[in-house]
Amino acid sequence: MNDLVSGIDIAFWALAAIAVLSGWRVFSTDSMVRASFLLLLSFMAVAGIMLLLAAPYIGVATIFMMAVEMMVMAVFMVMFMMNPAGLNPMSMVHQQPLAIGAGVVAFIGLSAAVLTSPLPDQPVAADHRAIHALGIEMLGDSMLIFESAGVALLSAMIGSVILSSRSGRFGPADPGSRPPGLCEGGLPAGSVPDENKNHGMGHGMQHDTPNAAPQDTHGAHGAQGS
Amino acid sequence: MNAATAVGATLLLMLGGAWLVAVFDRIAAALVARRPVGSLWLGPLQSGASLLVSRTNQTEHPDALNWALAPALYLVLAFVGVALVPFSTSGALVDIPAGIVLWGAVESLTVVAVFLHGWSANALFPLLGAYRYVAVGLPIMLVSMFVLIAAALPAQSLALGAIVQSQAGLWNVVRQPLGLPLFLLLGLSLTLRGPFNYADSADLAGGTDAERSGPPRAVWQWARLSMAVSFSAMAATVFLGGPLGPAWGTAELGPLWLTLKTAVVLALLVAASHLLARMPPSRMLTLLWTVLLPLSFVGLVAAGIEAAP
Amino acid sequence: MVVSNPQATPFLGGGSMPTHAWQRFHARYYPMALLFIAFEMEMMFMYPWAVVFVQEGIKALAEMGMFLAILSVGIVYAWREGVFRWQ
Amino acid sequence: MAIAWPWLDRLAARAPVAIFVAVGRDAIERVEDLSLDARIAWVASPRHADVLLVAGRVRSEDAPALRAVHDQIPAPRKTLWWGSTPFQELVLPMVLPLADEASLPILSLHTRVSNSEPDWLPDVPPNPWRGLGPNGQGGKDMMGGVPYGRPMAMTDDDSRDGLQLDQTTVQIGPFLQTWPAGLVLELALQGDVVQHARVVHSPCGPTKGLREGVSSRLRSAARLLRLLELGSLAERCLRVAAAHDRCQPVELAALRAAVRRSGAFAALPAGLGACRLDGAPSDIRSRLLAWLGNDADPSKDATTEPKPKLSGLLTGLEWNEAWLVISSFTPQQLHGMAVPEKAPVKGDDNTTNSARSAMEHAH
Repeated sequence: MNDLVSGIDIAFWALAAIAVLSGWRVFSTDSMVRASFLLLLSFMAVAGIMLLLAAPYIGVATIFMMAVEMMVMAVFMVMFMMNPAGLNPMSMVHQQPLAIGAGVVAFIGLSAAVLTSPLPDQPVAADHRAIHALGIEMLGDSMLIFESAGVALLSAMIGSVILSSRSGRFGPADPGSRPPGLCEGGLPAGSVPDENKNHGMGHGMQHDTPNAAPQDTHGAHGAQGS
Repeated sequence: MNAATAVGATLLLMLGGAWLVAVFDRIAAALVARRPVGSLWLGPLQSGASLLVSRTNQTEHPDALNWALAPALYLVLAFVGVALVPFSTSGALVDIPAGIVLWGAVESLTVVAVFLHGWSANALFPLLGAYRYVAVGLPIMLVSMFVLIAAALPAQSLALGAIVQSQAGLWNVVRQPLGLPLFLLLGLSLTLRGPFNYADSADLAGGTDAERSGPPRAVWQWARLSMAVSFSAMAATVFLGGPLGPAWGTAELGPLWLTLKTAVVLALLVAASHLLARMPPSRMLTLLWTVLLPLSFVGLVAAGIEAAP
Repeated sequence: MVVSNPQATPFLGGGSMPTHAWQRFHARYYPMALLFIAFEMEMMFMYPWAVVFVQEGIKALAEMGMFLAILSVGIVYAWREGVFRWQ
Repeated sequence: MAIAWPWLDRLAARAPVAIFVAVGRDAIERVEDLSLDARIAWVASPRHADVLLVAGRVRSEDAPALRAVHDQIPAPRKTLWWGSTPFQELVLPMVLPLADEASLPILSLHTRVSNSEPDWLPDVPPNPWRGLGPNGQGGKDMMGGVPYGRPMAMTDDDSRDGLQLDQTTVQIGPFLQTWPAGLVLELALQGDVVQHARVVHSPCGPTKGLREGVSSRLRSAARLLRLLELGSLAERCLRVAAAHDRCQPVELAALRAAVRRSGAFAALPAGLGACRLDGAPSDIRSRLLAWLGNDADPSKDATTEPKPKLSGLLTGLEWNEAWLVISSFTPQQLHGMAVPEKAPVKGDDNTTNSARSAMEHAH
């Protein structure tokens, strides 16, 4: 290990460069899908660095987790963002003073953590069983943390179901619901399901359907809130 | 083992394996349709060649980078998967202590590759295929994770080499009878086949593949076949004892045993994809979450009780 | 590589659509996707646990039971709310 | 981009010829029999094809669609007119009567060294558009304009979960595999759920003078099975049907058992496409079962009961379910069900409206 530059060093710098570059590209692309998967690329480079640090489980698990999470994030970003594919040019950065401030603070904090914490100077023993040690830890001192994480995730599951599903045991969830206003106390952002159940006011189009073909009411309009 | 030889051997294996899957496909199709097989040995090569010589298509304003990269990503994932498999009792091309977790990462990145393949075309049929695949491809991964964790219990390790060693007495296919059938479903999903072909299906005129032609389509189809090889080698390793052979064989025969077992899993995979009907995605979601996932819980508990000291 | 405009038009069986296919796509499985993320997080704890299962014996078995019970509660609840189908 | 090595060309020349078929009037049985030829591969997308086969007479209203699918075949492409009339402007088109066998002409077309056919449509973008700004990118604002020639979809109501996300209006058909020949549907889609359906052109209708028999019912079953990803089993159905046409004895019970073993009935949701048909309630499962049955002729053509409307059956269904429902009717049954419906009045349709206003912005 006395070489000036070892293969590990090259790999580290290459991965670090990929992580930073793709992280920067996340905010300079127009497409939500590209942004999601560029972030994934950034995480994967970080995971590669963890593998170099002899943390195989954390490294591989990062790739695994981030792949599915960025996949789900892409689905949701495309669902709810205007111009999701970046067909028109737009900016991905908002609230710039606040964001710059937060970025600088985070950078200083993390740098301080790196500089002040005692870093190990001995290489990990070749026969060290990191995953085994992690398992023992989870069944030992960290058992409580582990189990409370389980309960916390259960409440996350229930919360996400409550918030996202329209159907339920007690019928549709939207009668009486009202989308939030565009400004404080202002008009709702979308349409109120109870009023004007015939057609959407999606983007301020006026509708009249004098001549619409008679539809078999298999639920096209009938399923709207009563 | 010399790294260059190993890479070359893997490449040859993937080419040969993909050809074998295509041959199996032809046999299965002929058997099910009750007709003569026709050009069996050269047929896959001819079809592949006709894809290679046809011209590449371009859709209206695609996401050009991802449109070009998605087939390559799928292919690379198939190669990573097969590189994890220990071909002899001495080890694999990529021998890391978290082997089955890395395989899980291959599974999840496959969902990303198929999604990008469908998304990037900017066309309706590929787009519908991509979204539908994500719906089914994600939960089926949970099933496979439970199945693989069950296999890791007796091995006391996440490394595939250790999982092979733990089967010296009894193969996991017997010890954990729910494992292989559930894992095969994942294989159908990873390779976009038969009952789990939600991405490249007939009701979307080929789905994510509908707008493809020429060499990129050849790469995509090769990747599908290669992924079948990769998955089957993984299934043979985790459930059929991998390179372990009968008592009278020597350790040098390991790669041969693994190849034979991989071919058996491949045959099962191909048979399932020609014999079983695919249900609408909504129905499949219900089945996955309410039947198959609880079934994998049961498998894990049974494996835990069996492995407990 | 440039292809002509009519050749680049997306295939719809001879039909057409006036807009781009890219859109705010109404994925019909969004509650399931959220549930899946929570599930996936919990699974990540199970891998190291599997390694020490045999060594720790009954304690590990009990912990797994608890874990699977928590996951099952999540599934049963979501199933009762009708999440596992196209919304 | 394509690879050009002589030995690769020779290998490729021995592969089955990939044909995309535009099925016109009274030709579907001929095409299905042709597809059983091992030297020919009937592909689902023109992108995968070398040859366009125009089988049977194509109505004048389907001519633009025919031009479109022709141009979607990658070069080098060729066309065979099989029982159909070529367009006026074509020079030396290859024409064949529907009564002749088409396989050899297709093979000869494929091997003949020739230049590719030119496009049949003018090479213009869907909307005139010029890039904006210094980089020549996109349209106006976030959602406006016609970036790269097309507007973006706009939000509308949803019938299932009430989330107002983008709705796209799309015309599907008439030239798709396992699709009733000639049927053109206009679907308003949110995600993959049909919000409204409208029949633009009705299907070509059943072959005149042909009564619904064992053979035609098996062919309908084959189309449905193909949608269930049971392509090989569908081929077996077609083979049995072709054998029946040649007056050979056929064994239906074994076929029925094979379909049952595949789980096709379990895969189809019960009650999907439920309607009253020929005086009896039926759904997709019962219709498939009847097609594989031995009954002489279950359909009584004397019923005066009005037929259900196809567009009504499709509304609210997911894409795959909708296509399964369309394929669960024989051409005879579909005949009265899918009659052209009037387009909604201009201005009612969100998408076209926004597209038009976007066009105005662009100029």
